[in-house]
Amino acid sequence: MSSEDRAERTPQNARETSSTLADAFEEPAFVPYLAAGDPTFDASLEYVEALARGGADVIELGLPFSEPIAEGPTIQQAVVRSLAGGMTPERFFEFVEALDIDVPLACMTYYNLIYQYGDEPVRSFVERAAAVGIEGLVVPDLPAEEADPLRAACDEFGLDLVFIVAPTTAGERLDHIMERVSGYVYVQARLGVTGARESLSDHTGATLSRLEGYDVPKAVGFGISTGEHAASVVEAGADGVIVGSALVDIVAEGHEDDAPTAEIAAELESLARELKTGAIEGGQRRPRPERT
Amino acid sequence: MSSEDRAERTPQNARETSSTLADAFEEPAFVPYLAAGDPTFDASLEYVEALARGGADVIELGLPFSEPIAEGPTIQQAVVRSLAGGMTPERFFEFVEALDIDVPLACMTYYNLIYQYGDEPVRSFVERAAAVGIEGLVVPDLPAEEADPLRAACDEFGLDLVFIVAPTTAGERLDHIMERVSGYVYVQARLGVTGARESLSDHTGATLSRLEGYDVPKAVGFGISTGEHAASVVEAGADGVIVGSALVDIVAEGHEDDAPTAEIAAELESLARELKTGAIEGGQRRPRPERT
Amino acid sequence: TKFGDYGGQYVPEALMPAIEELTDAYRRYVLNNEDGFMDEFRERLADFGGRPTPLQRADQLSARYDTEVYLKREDLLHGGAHKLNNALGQVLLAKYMGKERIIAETGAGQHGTATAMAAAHLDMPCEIYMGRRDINRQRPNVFRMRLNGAAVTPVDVGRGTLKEAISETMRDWATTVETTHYVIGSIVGPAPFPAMVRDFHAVISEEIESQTAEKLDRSPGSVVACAGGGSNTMGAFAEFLDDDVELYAVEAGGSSLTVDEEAGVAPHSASLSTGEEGVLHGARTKLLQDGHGQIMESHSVSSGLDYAGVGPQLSHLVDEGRVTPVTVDDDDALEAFHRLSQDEGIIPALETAHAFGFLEAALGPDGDGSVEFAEPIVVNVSGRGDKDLEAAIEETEKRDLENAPEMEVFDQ
Amino acid sequence: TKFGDYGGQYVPEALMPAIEELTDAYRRYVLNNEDGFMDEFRERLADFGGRPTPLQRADQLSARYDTEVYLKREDLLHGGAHKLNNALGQVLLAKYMGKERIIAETGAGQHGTATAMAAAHLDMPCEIYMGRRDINRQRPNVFRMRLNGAAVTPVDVGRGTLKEAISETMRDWATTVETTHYVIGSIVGPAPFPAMVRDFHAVISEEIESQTAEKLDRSPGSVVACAGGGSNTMGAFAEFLDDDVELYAVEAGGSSLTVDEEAGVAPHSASLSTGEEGVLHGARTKLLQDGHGQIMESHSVSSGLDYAGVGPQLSHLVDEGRVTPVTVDDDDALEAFHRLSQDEGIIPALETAHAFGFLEAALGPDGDGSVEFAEPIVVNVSGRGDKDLEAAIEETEKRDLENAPEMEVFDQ
Repeated sequence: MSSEDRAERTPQNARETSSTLADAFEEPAFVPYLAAGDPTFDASLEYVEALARGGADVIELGLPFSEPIAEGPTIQQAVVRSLAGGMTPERFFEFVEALDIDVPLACMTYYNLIYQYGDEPVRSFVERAAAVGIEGLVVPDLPAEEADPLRAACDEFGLDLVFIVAPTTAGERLDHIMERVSGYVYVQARLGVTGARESLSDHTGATLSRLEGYDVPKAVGFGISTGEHAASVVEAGADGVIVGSALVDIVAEGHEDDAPTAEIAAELESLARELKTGAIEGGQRRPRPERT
Repeated sequence: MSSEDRAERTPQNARETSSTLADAFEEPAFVPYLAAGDPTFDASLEYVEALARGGADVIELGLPFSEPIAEGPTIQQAVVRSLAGGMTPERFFEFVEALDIDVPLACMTYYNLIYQYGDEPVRSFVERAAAVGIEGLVVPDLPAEEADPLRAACDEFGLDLVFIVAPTTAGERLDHIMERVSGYVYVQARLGVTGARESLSDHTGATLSRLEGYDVPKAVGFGISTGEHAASVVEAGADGVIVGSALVDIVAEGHEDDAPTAEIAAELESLARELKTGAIEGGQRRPRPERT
Repeated sequence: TKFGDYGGQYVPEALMPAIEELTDAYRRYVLNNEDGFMDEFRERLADFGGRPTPLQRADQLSARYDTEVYLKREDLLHGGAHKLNNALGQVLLAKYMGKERIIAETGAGQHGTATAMAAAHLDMPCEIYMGRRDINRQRPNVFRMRLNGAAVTPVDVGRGTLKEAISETMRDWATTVETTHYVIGSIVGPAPFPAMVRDFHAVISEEIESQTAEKLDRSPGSVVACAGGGSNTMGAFAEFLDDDVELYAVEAGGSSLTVDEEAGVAPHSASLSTGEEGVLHGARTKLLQDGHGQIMESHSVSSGLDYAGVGPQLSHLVDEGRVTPVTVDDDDALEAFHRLSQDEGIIPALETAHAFGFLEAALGPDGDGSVEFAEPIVVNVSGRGDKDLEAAIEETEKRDLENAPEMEVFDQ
Repeated sequence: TKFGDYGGQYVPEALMPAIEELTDAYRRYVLNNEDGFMDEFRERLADFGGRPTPLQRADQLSARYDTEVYLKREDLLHGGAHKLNNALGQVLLAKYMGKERIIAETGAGQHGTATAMAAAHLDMPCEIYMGRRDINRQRPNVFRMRLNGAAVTPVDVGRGTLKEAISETMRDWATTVETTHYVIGSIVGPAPFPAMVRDFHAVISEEIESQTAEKLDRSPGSVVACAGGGSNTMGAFAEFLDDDVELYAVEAGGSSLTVDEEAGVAPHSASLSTGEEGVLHGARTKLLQDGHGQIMESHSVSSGLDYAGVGPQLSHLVDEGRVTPVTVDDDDALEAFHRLSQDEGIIPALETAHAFGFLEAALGPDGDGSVEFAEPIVVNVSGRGDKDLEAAIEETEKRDLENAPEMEVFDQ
């Protein structure tokens, strides 16, 4: 997608209008994550496009920060590779502009990069993100308590602001978050940091049930690495699955083995397809809820 | 000298009778020191006999102690060699018995060896020393204040007990020492530990003048290494000179160079003669005092 | 939770409930002494830690500078630095909160050793994260932690220093938050840590206040403390914020105050003096960062000052003009290290040496006289230098320092 | 000058005037507080040294042994051991006496570092004699002395350990006695040293007495201290000699209590338990010696206990039945080292660990129950273990100790 499509969008309150991100969850959605520029700008473009071909409904594109406190080893290494390749916020926006896909994008990054960008803390970043066509932001080190300035900027420029809900999130805090979230809510399947796992956490069901009353798509992430994972998460009530480390693993291994970019892209597309198919199957296994 | 000569001597108070050691100072005396058994029992016998031939009037024979706190590096090393060669108090007495000389002997050793020997602390040692023909004791770590038991044992067995007078010794302490000394008084020429020196200390004159009123031969030691040293010390009023490190140096160097025992013995005899000659010359340089 | 605009709680959502729980515990136990927490804390600090630490007149420095210089002897605290004040407070708090496990990060190893000691003392399992590079630089402190029964987990990410260790500890905490307390080692991190850690260390300035009153019948004129994260600094300043006392925070000037943006390296750790506002490790504060907001690798001859951030309250106090930030470079810190060792018989930590380097720069024979200190000057001797012996000697050998002692005593 | 038959002044004549001068100074300044000497000493001990040191309840050990165990925290004194009490006292006394230079011997380096600190603090030139072997075993302490500005002179005679260093220092003193004071490091040597050093350390037991009175409203039941030369021992016992308090002196049992007469080696340092009366380094006392009176090379895993002699007053008190000597071998001392580190968060000196090894042997799960201690038990934590880290780890690796921590954290 080229940036011009949305560059003219006027400031508005995204939560009160339709959301491209939320719309992407009409059917059980597959939301992959890759770090932009991992391991190089050009290869990474191909990888992201492969995910789009593989069926991604939304793509979370990581803008790497030097201190990724919420990430496990897999994504930490992706960050290191991307930074070593010269990734900066400005290059990131160029990356988005250079992407030739038709899938809505969320930018996942840490707050300091958003804060530092441009002349006006927070606002400059969001303005530029909106200009290149980014639909929303995911900021792992920004809890709802500190999010008002970013929420305001996102509202101003029509971006969604995705919050994460953890297994430990409950009560007033959950309400507080759900009042501020837009696009989708990122349901953290288990405690800890990102990373692919053999088996799924059983926190997911409990968290999803706490979220039942909220009318925002629920995307479950942390540990999902196979189509069967995806199916069972969606069966348990999720509107979509977020998959990062399992995909980054493919990039990392390919990079290590010096595999051709096309080969790695093909592998990514194949896993993406498996995950998307899994999500769809999961949806078929449960009585589809009425969407209001 | 064989031990039988004096083995039969009965207990007596040496200070009230004639003293063989004191008698040796009739003319300016040369008092050499060697560590018994340095570097071997047999070689050491020859060295001591060479000193006798060279003109020794009294010989201070060291019984080595593992912690020779009053000795400089030269004699420390002699102690190490002698102990490594198996020297013990009993072997020391055998050494004295094996000596074939006609020069009175003083045993120089540390108090712990005297204290530990035999069944009766102090007394057993003195008894045995007397039996092998030793005329007196010099104990560098035994000040007059602690000397009463040894003084009593020496009196009992007719041995002299030599005390050291240092440049720092004066006043009441000097009296205290001079009341207890017999044989000769060891005048320490300078502060510090034993060791040959290029030049002589100028403390000597002052110490000797403090001792003028006392009727005990004064033998000056610490740092004397040449005939000229000996001469000037005697000229300054000493009744004799004590020389250790300069002689031990010859033993040490010979040992290191693997020189034949006879050669080392000859060198010792030669230095002994120089020192004895120096002492005599020193005596001739001054008006000989009347002995009362 | 804020100091002006600084501070806050910039952490992953998974940690927020723990931080709320901690905030509640801080209020109840620390601020309101519920269940006698503060009484037990103070008693253990006295009996186990060795408080109060002395306030000592520095006879030789007072003569050298022709002014009254006093030393607050935190180097005498158990473990050899002020760090135990905080570590003991937090481990005890974790016990009151029913936590079953302690984690902490450490750079130079001082906070790690303090935490390991406190955890052993209070019978709590303990795991310390430490950068691989720091592990190999700080062997004695690693030994001490292991001897105290703590697990020491190497962090191999990045340069393997404090910054990476903090990030890694936060990751552990995000996983184990329900049973585990993270003992942050300075007045950094998300609220309530900066305030809570300050309160545990405030005993330093409370004692300075009562000791100057008792000995000199007055308050200190100036308080000088080195500042990395800033815990000894705020501990020494806390009671004087509203008083007429000059407060100097001495940062590590490293080898130079310039930066290498390309390499992402700042050859110093002067966040207060040169840093820009940003968000790191849970708080908004002054940071060493590049133009994009990536955190710089900081540097100091003293690994305890070697951190790209600083406590948010200090950032605020500097902006307000209440605290004066100054810098002392590696060379001057080493000279001050030797000066205190030789003149006062106290071998300071290299961190601490920076505080004395500032005195010398201002008041010494070659000083610029730029600062007129109010008397008496109290310098916080935040830690002892035993941990730094090898580093200090190695760094001294690289330089031509006027007062460096010869070290040629060993064989070959 | 005697304790029964023990003690005395067995030194070269050249030293006697200095010893008389010292005896006079001891009487005037120490015993009679002339010119306010003792006031200044106590004040400097407090401000520079960090006195009083705490008396801390050992929670975990008290539980383990089902008895009340308290720790006298001399490890918190400046320098990390009780040694400063004496070093500061003597250096200050030398100043009052008008001496211009300080010399001292050191074995493990603790007395040397304490003396170097005190000399720096009081601006006195200082030279420390140390065996070559000890210099290479105790690098950190050598660094510390040099950093404090002291000269460190290697002693190459013999095995190059404490015994030789003492002899060599006595030689220096015999040369420089008019301007120099020899700071003997324990309650050994010629009178007045044993009494004077005891008096400087007696502050330990004075504090124990007032602290048990204040905390527990009673006296200690038993006092336990390790004994090498015995200065921390007599310091901890001094005030209780006439009271109903059990006193245990724990000596180094080394690898075995047997001796190798041929080699002149005793693989232990248990002079009180196994030694014979003799004269060494100026005093009559119990010694490790062979049948001829030659001094044995002693041995202990703790170099601070590794001495063939012991204070004459302790010899006397043992003969009188007032002090009970016991031994703890290297293995048990190491286990106790790890136990205190892990259970109480205090890494003790290896010397100190012996005292805790005795508790375990008597009261532990595998203890023989042979001793019925009067409660509460006060153990003197004579020093901290930072100086012993390398040695403790090396010695631990040689053995199969139940409670040894894994040390596999480092690279390669």
